Amino acid sequence: MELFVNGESVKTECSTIEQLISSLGFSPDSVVAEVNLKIVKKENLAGTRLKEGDRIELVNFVGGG
Amino acid sequence: MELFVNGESVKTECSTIEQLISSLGFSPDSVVAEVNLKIVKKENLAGTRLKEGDRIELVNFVGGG
Amino acid sequence: MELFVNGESVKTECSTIEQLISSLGFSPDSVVAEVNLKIVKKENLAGTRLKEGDRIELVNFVGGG
Amino acid sequence: MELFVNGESVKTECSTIEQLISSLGFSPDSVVAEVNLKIVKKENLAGTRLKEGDRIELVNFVGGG
Amino acid sequence: MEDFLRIGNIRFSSRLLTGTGKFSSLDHIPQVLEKSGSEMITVALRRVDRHGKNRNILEYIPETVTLLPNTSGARSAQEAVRIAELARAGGCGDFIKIEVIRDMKYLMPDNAETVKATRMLAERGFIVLPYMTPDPSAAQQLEQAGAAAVMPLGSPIGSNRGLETKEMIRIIIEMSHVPVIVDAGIGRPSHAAMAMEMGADAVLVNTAIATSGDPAAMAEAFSLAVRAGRNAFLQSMPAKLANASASSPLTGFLD
Amino acid sequence: MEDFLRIGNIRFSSRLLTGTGKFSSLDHIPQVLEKSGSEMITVALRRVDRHGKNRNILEYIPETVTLLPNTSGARSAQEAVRIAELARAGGCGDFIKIEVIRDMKYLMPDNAETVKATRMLAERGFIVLPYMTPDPSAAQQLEQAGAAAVMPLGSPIGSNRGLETKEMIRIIIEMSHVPVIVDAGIGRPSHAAMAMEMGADAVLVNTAIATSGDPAAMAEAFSLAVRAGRNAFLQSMPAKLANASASSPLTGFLD
Amino acid sequence: MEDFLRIGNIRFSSRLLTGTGKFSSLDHIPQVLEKSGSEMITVALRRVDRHGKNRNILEYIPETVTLLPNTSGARSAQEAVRIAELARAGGCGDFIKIEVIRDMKYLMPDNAETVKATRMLAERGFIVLPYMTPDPSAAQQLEQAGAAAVMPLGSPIGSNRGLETKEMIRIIIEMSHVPVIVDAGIGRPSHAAMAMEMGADAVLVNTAIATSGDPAAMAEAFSLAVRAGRNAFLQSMPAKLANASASSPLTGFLD
Amino acid sequence: MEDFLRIGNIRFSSRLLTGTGKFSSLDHIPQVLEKSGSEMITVALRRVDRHGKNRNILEYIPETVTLLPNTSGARSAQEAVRIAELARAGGCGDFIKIEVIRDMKYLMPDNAETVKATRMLAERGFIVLPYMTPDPSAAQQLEQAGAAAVMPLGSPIGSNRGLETKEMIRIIIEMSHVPVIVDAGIGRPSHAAMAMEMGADAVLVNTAIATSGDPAAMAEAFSLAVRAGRNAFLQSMPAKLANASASSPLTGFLD
Repeated sequence: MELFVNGESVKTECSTIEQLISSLGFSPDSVVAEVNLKIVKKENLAGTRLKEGDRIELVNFVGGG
Repeated sequence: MELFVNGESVKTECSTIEQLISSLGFSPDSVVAEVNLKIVKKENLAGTRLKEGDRIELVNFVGGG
Repeated sequence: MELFVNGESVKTECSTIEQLISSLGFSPDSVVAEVNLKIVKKENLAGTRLKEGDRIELVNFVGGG
Repeated sequence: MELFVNGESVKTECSTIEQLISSLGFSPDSVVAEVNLKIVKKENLAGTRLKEGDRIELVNFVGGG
Repeated sequence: MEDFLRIGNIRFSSRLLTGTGKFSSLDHIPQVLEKSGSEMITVALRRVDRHGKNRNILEYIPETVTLLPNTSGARSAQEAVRIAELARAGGCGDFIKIEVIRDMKYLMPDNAETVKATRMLAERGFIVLPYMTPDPSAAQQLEQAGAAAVMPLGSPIGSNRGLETKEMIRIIIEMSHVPVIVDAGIGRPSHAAMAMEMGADAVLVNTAIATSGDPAAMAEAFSLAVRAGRNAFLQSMPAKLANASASSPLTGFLD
Repeated sequence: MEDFLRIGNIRFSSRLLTGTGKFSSLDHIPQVLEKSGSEMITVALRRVDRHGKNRNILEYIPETVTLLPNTSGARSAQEAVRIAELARAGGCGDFIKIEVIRDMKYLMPDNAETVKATRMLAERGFIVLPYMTPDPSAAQQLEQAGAAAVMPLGSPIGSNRGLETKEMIRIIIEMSHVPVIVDAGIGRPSHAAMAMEMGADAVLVNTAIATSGDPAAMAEAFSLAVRAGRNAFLQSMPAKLANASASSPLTGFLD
Repeated sequence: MEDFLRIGNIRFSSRLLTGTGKFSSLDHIPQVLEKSGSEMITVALRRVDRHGKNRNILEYIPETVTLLPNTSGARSAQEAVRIAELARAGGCGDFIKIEVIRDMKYLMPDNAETVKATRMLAERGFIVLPYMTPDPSAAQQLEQAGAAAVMPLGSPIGSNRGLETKEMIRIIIEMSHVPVIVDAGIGRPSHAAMAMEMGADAVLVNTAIATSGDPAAMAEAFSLAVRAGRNAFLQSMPAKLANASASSPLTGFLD
Repeated sequence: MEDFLRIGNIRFSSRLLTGTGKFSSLDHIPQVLEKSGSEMITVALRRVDRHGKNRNILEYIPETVTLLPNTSGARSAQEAVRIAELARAGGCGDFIKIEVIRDMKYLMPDNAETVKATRMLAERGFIVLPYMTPDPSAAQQLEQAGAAAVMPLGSPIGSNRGLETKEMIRIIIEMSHVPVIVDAGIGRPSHAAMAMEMGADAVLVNTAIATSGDPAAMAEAFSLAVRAGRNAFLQSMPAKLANASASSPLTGFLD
């Protein structure tokens, strides 16, 4: 399945957003996800299924002033 | 005829705005007039007739920074 | 006997500088004395005898910045 | 004859201070001379004779603030 | 060498704008204009005073001087537009200084309403000079809205405290594509010179001239200071140094 | 109205003193004097340069301008006296600017030696203008020692940083019975104007003129600024206010 | 005596806000928080770095410290709202520092967009702390739009130049009904103390701590300075005097 | 890490010196010392007041605090020596703060007499701390005369105007081989912090503490500020920048 993660094309076998986050090496706890411009709540990460062509944003907190 | 000049009630016999300005002691050249919120051009002061209850603003230039 | 204490004439029966200080209401511990422009050490206050016409300065510490 | 001009040894045939100044390429008008720590007045430049070993200072005006 | 200030379609030789407020007598105005060489002067607009003297301030201003009516008294963009239209109908030309002020203690202009007023008046063909609180982003917005120049304040109007907002004005000057005229708070000739040295295109001085003991002499002083600061800016002044640098030779006298 | 600066027995119309140091070419000097109207200019004295060009700096200075030789290079009062006598023998007249400096980094004058030199030179009939670190007590001592004027520095020489010592200079001006000439550190016309507005009797500017791209134009700029500041001082400028004070009527437009 | 800073529904004992940007190592953060006693700290939000280290910054911040995510990177109110919602979904709570910046040189916030963002986010239940260019009218508008505090800048972010906008901030403090937190440009403890002495409710310091040789020691220094300035403000400091006023008896010693 | 101030043969942990002048009640003094941690405090000497209360000020000062009697009232070096000897005979130890003042309006110390007094008192075995007008050459002379520290003033005594002489003090600090203690004019904690950030070794604060509403609280505020400034100095604060430098990543949020 092909997705667009943070603007780049990614091919994946993951079926949920939570799996995708883990497969990229992040802890789902530390990442916020948007699927097709809608924010996914933490408690829904495991239940949100991916579809071909989904546009996904994954962001996390970094240092800032 | 009763008019409202700069917010105050004024009784007058004048029939034009130009006459009104002169009757108040001003030179029509130095005053700008609004009748019922519409500005009266200088060249129309003589031709603008007054009607009962007109709301008239008369302003002029003063010192300012 | 007449002395000059801090510029003012004073009549006294005291025979030593220590007695004079006490008689004026001060503790000898808290006052520094000059007799005829010579400083009297603390330990000599009791032994320094007064003579007619001595010029005495008595100073103490006060608030200052 | 050997002189010391501005701290440096100079051999010269000049017999007056005025000649010395000219021989060094300066106009006597623009230079002030000291011979053995005494200032030579302008009018005495021509009449001041040099002697072996004289210590001479020649100064002039330069830019300054 | 020619060094003109251009605003709208007019070229000005003088970079000192003056004002007509606060004079003890209107008779000072022609002398101030003459001594200062100022070519643009502000006026305000108010309801006629039916019970006072009716002296026409415009009679004190030579025809060669550009009038810059202001919108003082406006509390909103809408009111500023109304005042501007009345001023234009009064024959004062197309120049307008926008003032929209709601804060009656420090008299700081409201930039948001001022941007709106600038857009509306530029669309109606005015040459718009907005008076503003010195905020670089707002200056950009005024420029985009059609301002012919921007007029950031140096310190609160009439306070004579000089360029308290200097660092903001410096950024505005650097970013601006239209002339920057420092207005308000310029109380001394040195303030005016400093603004010009920083690269301001002009300054507006009213209170410090009008309330001085001799307005014409003070106007001339400001005029000299503006020329001094402008000339220095054009020559690009030497840099400030952390240490000293001798102006005479550094050697000991007989070393 | 006449407003002269009097030093020694001479009256000066100009309150801008200039210097001859640091010019890229001596040819700038006559232009600087002409454009600035300066009537007094400093020179230094050094051993002749036997291997360089021998251009006589005095030829660049018109006879009508008063020469003010300085004692730069002096490390003590004694040396200052020697230099002063040489300068007088050179036909420069009786004016002398005392400089005694031991600190070779910030070039701050040594006030204690300067007081001594002032006393010695005043007794020898010189018109003495001592350059000083701005200390009010030292200024009093210089005056008592016979100084014809005092010359406190604004900031380290050549630094162009302006009046960093402003508050000390203000006290010196208030206390002084002889003219106060602010010397050193004046890098911009606004600095010169500010000194004059504070009541300084004159300023001396050298580096900022000599090292600018166009010395004659910069000299003129400083001259304008000095006149601006002086005029403002004479008019007694209006006070600074804590709040704003409207220059247009404060009422809403149609209130 | 208790002297709390209240923002939203939270009471803070510390009036020093810190930030997480620019540290050479995240390991400094817990020490900085401990030494400074800071109870609120900013973080930013960015796309995950798929190729870098994945260290979770939140792990360096104790639970007792309130997180203040910022909307850095936003060029418009709309983008700021999107970032704020992502931050809240990330479990950071309801506090949000709005930053909307279009000027990439001086990084001055855009007040007009910031007012819009404040209104939108306040309506969505955020505790909104807008970072702003210090314009008193804009501060009023932010307050009316629902800001829980306003954060005017002292000088350009990261410049360490202190309170260049002091006089505008003074007016904002006087007019404001919500806490005023001076943000940006505070480079030295004396700057922080001065802000607090003027009546600011808090300051935010990031660059000066994070880029110092010993961030924890510098954080402690700022914390001391904030307390010093706050205490002095609460005691209402004595006034500045034009002349001197002796601290010892003024008489001569034996008069 | 230990960071002591050493004067004479004594090590001080605190870099805040206090004074005993101007308190509404002497009962404040012990609290001020306790809250500030100050370890050295000034006192003055005067003829006993035969008609007033005879409270011994020394009873309000713990034995662990070093007494620093001043020579206030002295108009010459000779008088200063006499006062110093009386103070020593009074059991106050060898420390002496020299004050020689002739100017009764601005109370500026007379540096020339102060140098003389310093030499005389150092030869008599005193630990001499001269109060001075900030002149770098005079500071050098004081050091050579045997001063154990130098005490340049920030602004006229009691004026609370802060470091008006900052640039002169900066040079004195750079050149000095003995501790530099900024005395006089420090009216706010931010002034004290600034002096310490510049590298001053200590500050003396009297008026601002003694005349505040709550002297003990104000003393604590100054103590915090001194520590803040000292710590920052030791960490070498980051430099000031001409432009901005982002503390959050500079990219747009989703770039």
